[in-house]
Amino acid sequence: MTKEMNLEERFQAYVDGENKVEPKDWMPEKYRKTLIRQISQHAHSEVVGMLPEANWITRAPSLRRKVALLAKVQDEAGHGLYLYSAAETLGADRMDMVDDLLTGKAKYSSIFNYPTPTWADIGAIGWLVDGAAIANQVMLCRTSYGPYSRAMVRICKEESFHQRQGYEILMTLAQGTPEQKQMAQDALNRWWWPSLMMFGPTDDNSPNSAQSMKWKIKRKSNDELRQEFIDKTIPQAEYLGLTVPDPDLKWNEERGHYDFGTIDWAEFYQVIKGNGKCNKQRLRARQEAHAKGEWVREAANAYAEKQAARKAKEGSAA
Amino acid sequence: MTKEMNLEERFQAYVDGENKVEPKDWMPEKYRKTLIRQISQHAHSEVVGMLPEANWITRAPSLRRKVALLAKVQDEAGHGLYLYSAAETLGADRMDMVDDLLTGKAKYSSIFNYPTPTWADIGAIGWLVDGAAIANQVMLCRTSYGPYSRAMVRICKEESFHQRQGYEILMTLAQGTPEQKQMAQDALNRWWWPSLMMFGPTDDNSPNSAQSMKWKIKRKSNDELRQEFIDKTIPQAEYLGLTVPDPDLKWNEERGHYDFGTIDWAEFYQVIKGNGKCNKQRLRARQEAHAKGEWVREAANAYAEKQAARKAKEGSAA
Amino acid sequence: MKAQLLEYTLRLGDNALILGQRLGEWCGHGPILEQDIALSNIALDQLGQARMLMQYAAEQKGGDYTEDKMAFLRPETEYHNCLLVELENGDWGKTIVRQFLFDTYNYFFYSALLNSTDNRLKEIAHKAIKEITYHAQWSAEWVIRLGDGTEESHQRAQTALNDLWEWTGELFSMDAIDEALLAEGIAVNLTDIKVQWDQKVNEILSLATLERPEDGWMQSGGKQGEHSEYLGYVLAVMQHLPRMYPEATW
Amino acid sequence: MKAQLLEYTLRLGDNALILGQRLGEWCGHGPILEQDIALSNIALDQLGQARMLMQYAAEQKGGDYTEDKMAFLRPETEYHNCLLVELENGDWGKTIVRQFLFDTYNYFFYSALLNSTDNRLKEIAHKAIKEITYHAQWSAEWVIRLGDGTEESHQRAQTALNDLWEWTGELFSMDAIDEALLAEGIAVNLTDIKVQWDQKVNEILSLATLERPEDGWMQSGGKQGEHSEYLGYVLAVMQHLPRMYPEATW
Repeated sequence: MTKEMNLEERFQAYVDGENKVEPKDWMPEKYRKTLIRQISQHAHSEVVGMLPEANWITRAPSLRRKVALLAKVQDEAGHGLYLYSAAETLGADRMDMVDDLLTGKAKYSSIFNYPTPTWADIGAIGWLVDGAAIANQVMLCRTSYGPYSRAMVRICKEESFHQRQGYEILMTLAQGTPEQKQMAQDALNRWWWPSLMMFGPTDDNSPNSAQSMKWKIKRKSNDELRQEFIDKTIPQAEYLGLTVPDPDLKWNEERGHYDFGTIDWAEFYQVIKGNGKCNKQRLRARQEAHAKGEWVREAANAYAEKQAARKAKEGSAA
Repeated sequence: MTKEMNLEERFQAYVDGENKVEPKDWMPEKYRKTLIRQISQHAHSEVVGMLPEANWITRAPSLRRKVALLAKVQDEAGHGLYLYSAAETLGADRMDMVDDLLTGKAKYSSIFNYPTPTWADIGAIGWLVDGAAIANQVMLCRTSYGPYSRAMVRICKEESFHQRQGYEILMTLAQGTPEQKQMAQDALNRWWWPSLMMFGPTDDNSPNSAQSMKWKIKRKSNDELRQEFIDKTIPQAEYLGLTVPDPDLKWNEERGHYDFGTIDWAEFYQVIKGNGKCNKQRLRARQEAHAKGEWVREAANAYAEKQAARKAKEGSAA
Repeated sequence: MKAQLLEYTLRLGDNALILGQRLGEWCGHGPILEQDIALSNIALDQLGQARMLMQYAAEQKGGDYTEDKMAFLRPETEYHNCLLVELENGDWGKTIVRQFLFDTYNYFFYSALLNSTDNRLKEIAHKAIKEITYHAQWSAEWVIRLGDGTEESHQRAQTALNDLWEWTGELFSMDAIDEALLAEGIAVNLTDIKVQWDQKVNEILSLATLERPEDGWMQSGGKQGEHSEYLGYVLAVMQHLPRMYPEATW
Repeated sequence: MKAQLLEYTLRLGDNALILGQRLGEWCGHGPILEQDIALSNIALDQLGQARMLMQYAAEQKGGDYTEDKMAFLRPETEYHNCLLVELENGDWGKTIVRQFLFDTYNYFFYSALLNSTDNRLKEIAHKAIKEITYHAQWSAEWVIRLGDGTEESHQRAQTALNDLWEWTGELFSMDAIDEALLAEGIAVNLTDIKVQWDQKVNEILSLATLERPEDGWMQSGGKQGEHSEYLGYVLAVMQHLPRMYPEATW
């Protein structure tokens, strides 16, 4: 017990000294579990997050946009892979993690349970959803766990590129025909509040945050990140000539920040609880992909085993 | 043996006297078999024939056309039902007939193995395919087997209506924009020859026809029907302002008929043999509908049995 | 008022149009030839009602608007059907349960619309009510047949019911347009319809030995033009030809 | 000559476009995340090639034609892709076998196109050949993996092969356009490609323990604009937005 305490104290001191924790280092079990949960949720979010955007690959309105969108969704699959790998360095098994997603045991970012009915949603997701994700991820580039931090550095670079693409889509629409501009405004109306909810509950309703902050897994509170995001995003909305759907929004000279209206947390919790428009659709899409892929994965394994056996036989024959 | 001979002679005399054969009448086994084969093929053709047209229900370009097309395809399902019933009066079982279709044992009109890539195909099918079918069916209204003849009378009325609708679709296209006119011409180019092949091989290659004619199942030869169809259809094509894709086509004053070019029977036999563009697609669509309907049919039967048992119980309790 | 009546007309018209379109997908692929015909019949009736409503909407718009321009040339956000009718058909069980939930609503709705102070809507209701009465009977019978059929059909029907339930709330939610037109005696009071619907649905589900799901969170937005991801594909297919040649007649 | 070169360009461009479009449907739904990425990569390469070819086609058309106008605003009869690439994806086995049959053709085709006397096509071939070489390797490896994997995967691969075979003949059939442009040294001699294709396909099928179907009747028409019933739906979805707002830029 004392030894454990000492280890924990040393671990805290190590983290406080801004050192990175690596897979083989000793770490508190709760640190490990928190990270596995967080990283795997993050991985699941990348994978499920492919779906709302993939919905527009076949309908993208120009070849250039089609290529960019497909590449972006593909990048998200790649991010999922980095993150599953990062979680595996903590002893988690990818198959178990995927099972947890498919059985509904594990969560993913509830933002992906909103539908993408129009092309402008692709712009709004890039600008707002990726923007909110980046605010979080930039912070996570400095997270205390080494592999997670390094995965985030890679991911952040690509995400910034995606965000610029999204903003550019909206810019084109905002400068386009009246119908296009309306499409952009509608998308902003639908995505604004859900994007703010991406940062999670307010700090006074976020009981686990303190420990994560202490371990330097997180380095900023939900409310801090949300305020940063708003402050950065409002001028961008103004530049687009679009109206943020919040009548209470205004610059507070004294605080040096934007004040904003009250978030409808009831909706947030409904979506988290599985009642978003697309919760069932998203989970089923993943379940079906997995089920329909079963025979393919079996074939790949069987072939690999056959090949290994053939090689072994050749080796022993030689 | 002698008695059988007498029966056959009396049957022939009865048929020669233009009397209708009814289900309970004695008939030669080969007459029965020929009819079952012919009527069930005809029924299958109605059912499979739903598919190329159903392909355009969701894409019909106006509400009026959508309603008319859906009603037409529905009529074909109805024709299928009349014909299965007519075949059942000869002792055939509907389930067996359907099985023969699904296993590829039974044939259906090979015209339905051509695709309907454009809206104009819906017009062309109505005008040409239904037109050719009607030429055959009008003759079959006078076929010697009573139930088949009566089914044909009902079917013919509806088919004539369908044919007018098809012609009217093409008329609208032919009088429309240049693109619409081109669409109509393309469809005529693709459907003309297959429609002529619907009447079957030339008389000298149609060995079973003689017996069918003798029994008055058929009353005109393939070539006679084909010539009738051509003579009736060419003026209609001219009225549309479309060009029939046959450079050899011309009016023969002496014969009082149109002369026409040589039919590519190689293609006809390929399509019959299962090598049409849509053979596999059509059969699979029927197989899938049947397989996916299995549990529904079982449920309907189970419920009917439960209801019957409940009624019986009520009856005995009363 | 004028804009509200137009949107109200489109809500009814789009329900009929999109459901007719969805049912049309079944044609040629039904589980039994007789039921293929029955479902096509309902599709035909829905499309027939859609035509009357689109004609009325086109007249309200005036100018060179026609039923087809109304039906085919709006962007997705201007379709006002409820979300329930745009969902994927799924298996026969899902199609039937969706039909039952909608038909039952539609029956009480059009029964009430018979008393609308808007003469045209009233007239349309008179023409449609007989068809809708038949649809509601047919789909209720099929729900009972599937629910009380085999174990598999029971399971499929129950799954469909559970999946579809969250999409039924929208049928009964009154928004500003409903309220304003109700005050004029034009619109139907959806709160009344809900009571009738609950009673009928409970009765049929009980006969079908199916369990009514709990009334939890309900999806909404379709009436106001905020749709699921399904509608876009329905429209892409339905609109392709009219969009391609917007000036052509067919 | 001018019209022939344009159609030839569109044949190549539409093969790439429609196959890229079909493969794009898989994105987010692949059997393994790594293979989802791999297939998206191929789709991306195909779409990249489609862009180069559509740009070239647009330049040949002149005026205000653009790559997007070429890609999105033609009617179905003016798409010149082979039928093979427009077929439904089916399961992973069918997608892989189709990819293998097409990639192998495409590899020998573009290898020969490197010697085209048309500088632009030659240049495009130079840019594309490395990607296509990789595709052909990847899909051949997967055919072997499925064919020589489990009993189920073998069966699925063989079924796909049998189903797809009749759609391969069109790849090698020379029509007037092929002949005329071959005489100019612009086009590829498809008869030569067939010999190479046969050899490679036989080799891979043998490694995959799959049986080569007999060369029977072959379907044709796609190159000339006569398509199967599948393409219409692909185009309805692909063209919806550009058709809706033909004057908009995106």
